[in-house]
Amino acid sequence: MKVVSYLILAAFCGLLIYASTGFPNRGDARAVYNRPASQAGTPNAPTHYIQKSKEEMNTDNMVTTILADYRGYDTLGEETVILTAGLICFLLLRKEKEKNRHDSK
Amino acid sequence: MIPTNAPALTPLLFLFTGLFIPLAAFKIRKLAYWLALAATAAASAAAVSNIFRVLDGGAIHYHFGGWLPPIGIEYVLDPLSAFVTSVINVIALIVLIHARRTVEADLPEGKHVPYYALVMLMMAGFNGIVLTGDFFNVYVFLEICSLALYGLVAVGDRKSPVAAFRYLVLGMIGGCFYLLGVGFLYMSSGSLNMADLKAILPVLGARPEVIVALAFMLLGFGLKMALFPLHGWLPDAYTYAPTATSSLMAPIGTKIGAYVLIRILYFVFGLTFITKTVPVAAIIAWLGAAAILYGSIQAMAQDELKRMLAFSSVAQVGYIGLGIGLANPWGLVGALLHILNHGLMKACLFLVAGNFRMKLGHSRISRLDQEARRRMPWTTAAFTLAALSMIGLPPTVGFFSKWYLAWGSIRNGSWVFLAVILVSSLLNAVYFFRVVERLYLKPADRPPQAEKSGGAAGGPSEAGPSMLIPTLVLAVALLAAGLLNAFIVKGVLLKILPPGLAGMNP
Amino acid sequence: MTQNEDDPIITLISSIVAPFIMLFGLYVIFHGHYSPGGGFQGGTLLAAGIILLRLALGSELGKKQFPSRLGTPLGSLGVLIYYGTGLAALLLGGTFLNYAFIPFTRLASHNRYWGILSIEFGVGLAVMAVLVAIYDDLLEGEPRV
Amino acid sequence: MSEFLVGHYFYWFVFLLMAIGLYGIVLKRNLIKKVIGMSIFQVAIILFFVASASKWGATVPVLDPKLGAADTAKYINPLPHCLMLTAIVVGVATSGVAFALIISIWRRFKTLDESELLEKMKHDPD
Repeated sequence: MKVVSYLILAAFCGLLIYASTGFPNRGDARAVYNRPASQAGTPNAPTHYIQKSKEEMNTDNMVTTILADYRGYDTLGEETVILTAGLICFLLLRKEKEKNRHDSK
Repeated sequence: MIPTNAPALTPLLFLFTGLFIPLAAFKIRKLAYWLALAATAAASAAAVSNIFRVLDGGAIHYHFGGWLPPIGIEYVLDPLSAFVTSVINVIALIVLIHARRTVEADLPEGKHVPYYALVMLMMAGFNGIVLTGDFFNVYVFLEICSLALYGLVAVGDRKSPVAAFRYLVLGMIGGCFYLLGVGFLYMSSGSLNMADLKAILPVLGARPEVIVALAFMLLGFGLKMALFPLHGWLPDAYTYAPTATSSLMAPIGTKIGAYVLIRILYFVFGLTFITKTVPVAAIIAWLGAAAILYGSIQAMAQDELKRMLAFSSVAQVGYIGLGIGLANPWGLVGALLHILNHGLMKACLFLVAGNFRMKLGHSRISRLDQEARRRMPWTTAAFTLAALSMIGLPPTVGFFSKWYLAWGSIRNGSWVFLAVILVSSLLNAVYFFRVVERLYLKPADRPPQAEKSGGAAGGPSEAGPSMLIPTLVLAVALLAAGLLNAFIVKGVLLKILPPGLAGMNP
Repeated sequence: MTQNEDDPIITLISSIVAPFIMLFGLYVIFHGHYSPGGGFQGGTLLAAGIILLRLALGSELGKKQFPSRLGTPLGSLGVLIYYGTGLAALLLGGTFLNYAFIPFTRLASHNRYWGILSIEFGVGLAVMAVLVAIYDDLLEGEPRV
Repeated sequence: MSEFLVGHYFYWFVFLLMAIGLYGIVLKRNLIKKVIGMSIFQVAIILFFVASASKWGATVPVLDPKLGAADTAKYINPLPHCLMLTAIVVGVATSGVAFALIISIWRRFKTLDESELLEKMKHDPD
């Protein structure tokens, strides 16, 4: 069983390194995902974010504009995730208190 | 206002209710259930009306924040997502009507508020995954619904936290693999939008990072869908979860994985990529066939009804995987019809298990006998009907989905899959008739035990109307969907087929 | 957990530092437009201030500052502020979260500026409340006595 | 070749980190160590995305009036940073839930070792 796990780990690493041969060099400003248009000619999102965020939102920090406006729906989901975690902790662990309250009354 | 915002309606409704319940029910705890029920009813109505809207007017795109797709996030309401949202919302509505009594029995009152809030957030996550047109948004909503599910599973039996922890570990690996796949796609194309990537991927061809991205995305959602070698979390989670949770997650949860698989394979990567360039479709079909056999054989060995149903879910997910992997119109129609069919069947069967647990105090197959049938005739009838559909006897919808799958295998010339489908029908018959036989033919020759369980439940009785009616509605829906299957296939499912497949008419 | 001993250094330093941590958290939330920061980071800092006081002074005193039963409702209130901003845009004729339709000012870009500020506030509130709630719940769940 | 190595070695180290995290999840018997493995795995993915955002000689994605907004090569790519803020929150939430589950497991079975846990579950009635 242990051997199988190590083999799976090795296969995982091999797969990742195989994939990395297709990556552009790190830090290359001319890499595919940094060009103003994609291979099919559609606009590239980060280019828009860098060039337009001041003009469209009057805000300097580009990460804030993406987080709160361009991809604001993701952030709503993210807040929901953390609220979900809070609710789960409430659901699982607030137990004794309920009982104690009933006992004391 | 509703027509323009139609795509976003269902997830936003669930999200609002999920956020509002902890506030509103802070003082009045009873409100939680009714708010949840009202939201689910409204969402089902919206989802069903969306089907007609889409069939009349074509796909609707909704841009959050007013930003066009590659810049912002979009929701896409096309026939496929409209079909899947209506299936999951209607089933959730029926299950929630049933859930009131079982939740009261399973949980102390102080926990009802977070429980229903989590159910709402889970439904918001499911609807969000189905409707979104953005790969990263899928990840966010996937995490919402899986986190909510871990919590909902963990409040069940004594062993449920262990099952939930195993589910959490595997689910988190699945989520991370999916995120890694999204990252690789982003590295190769600079885009996160599905429609955008659909345009870019043919230009890229079979680059190493694209192939590995596809592999990781399939691994991630294969884990969520519990496709055969990745099903490890499913049996324990279904068995130990509270009745309401298992009857919500069994019909809905795995279908979402199947939906995303269909979306990624057929609508983003396209038919030629998955059959010619990298033959992943064939791999999925073989895994599906293995799942069918493995799940059916394991189900025969189980004594606990819920556990048997869990292994039967593994097998049924195998049918969906097989249909997806056949990569022809009949297979895909069979898979889609099986999503509807399995949703109804599994919901019905888990509700029956819930009724047994509620009234008899157990759901062990070895302890069921005629006595149970005499007490609960309607529940037993619903079980029998669902079992017939599971086996695939003609008037029920189970027959038709298997028919399409079998026809798809014949068209592909894969006789092995045809044999698997036929053999699995026999296996299904074996493990369901084991239960049905006990219910109808086994005389109650053990008075002390019957008395004991009867004493615990307070006298012989059928389950209350709030539990019985949903069960019967689902059972009748199985028959109705079977009789109306020509309308469903012609009217909805054929319009779902992706461009590459639509040419071949079933 | 061992007997809670009052160490004057810990009590003093943490009661001096905690308000500044929380002030810095507010700064990070409201200065997110111009420098690295935003609702999530600021909310974490606020929660850190509250949890520091709970650790140093004990839960009894700490809960006087922020009662633990408020955690989940405040968290959902924070997310509802976010959601409500989006919903207001929807009701005023835009799509969900399109802040340009909320008439804070006359310019669309300034509307978006204020919309971002309002949701950052919601995010900060939600993150602070939920992190403190998780801490309280984990502590409550710990088998003691 | 050397350019390829310099441009890719960082990714390989990130992959190594992922493998370490996966090793912790799959092979460690203690539940807490599994959670640690999960955190390592998530951090590795975050590092991977952030690494893909870098550009040589570029500055943080906050608009600098002296640089202007026209030349995108002057700022690093803001999109992965934004995505990873979300992923960090998801990681925090997952660990929180995992610890809550671990606490309720400990309450019921008084052990956190996986094999012991399975043993106890086998002998547990119902």
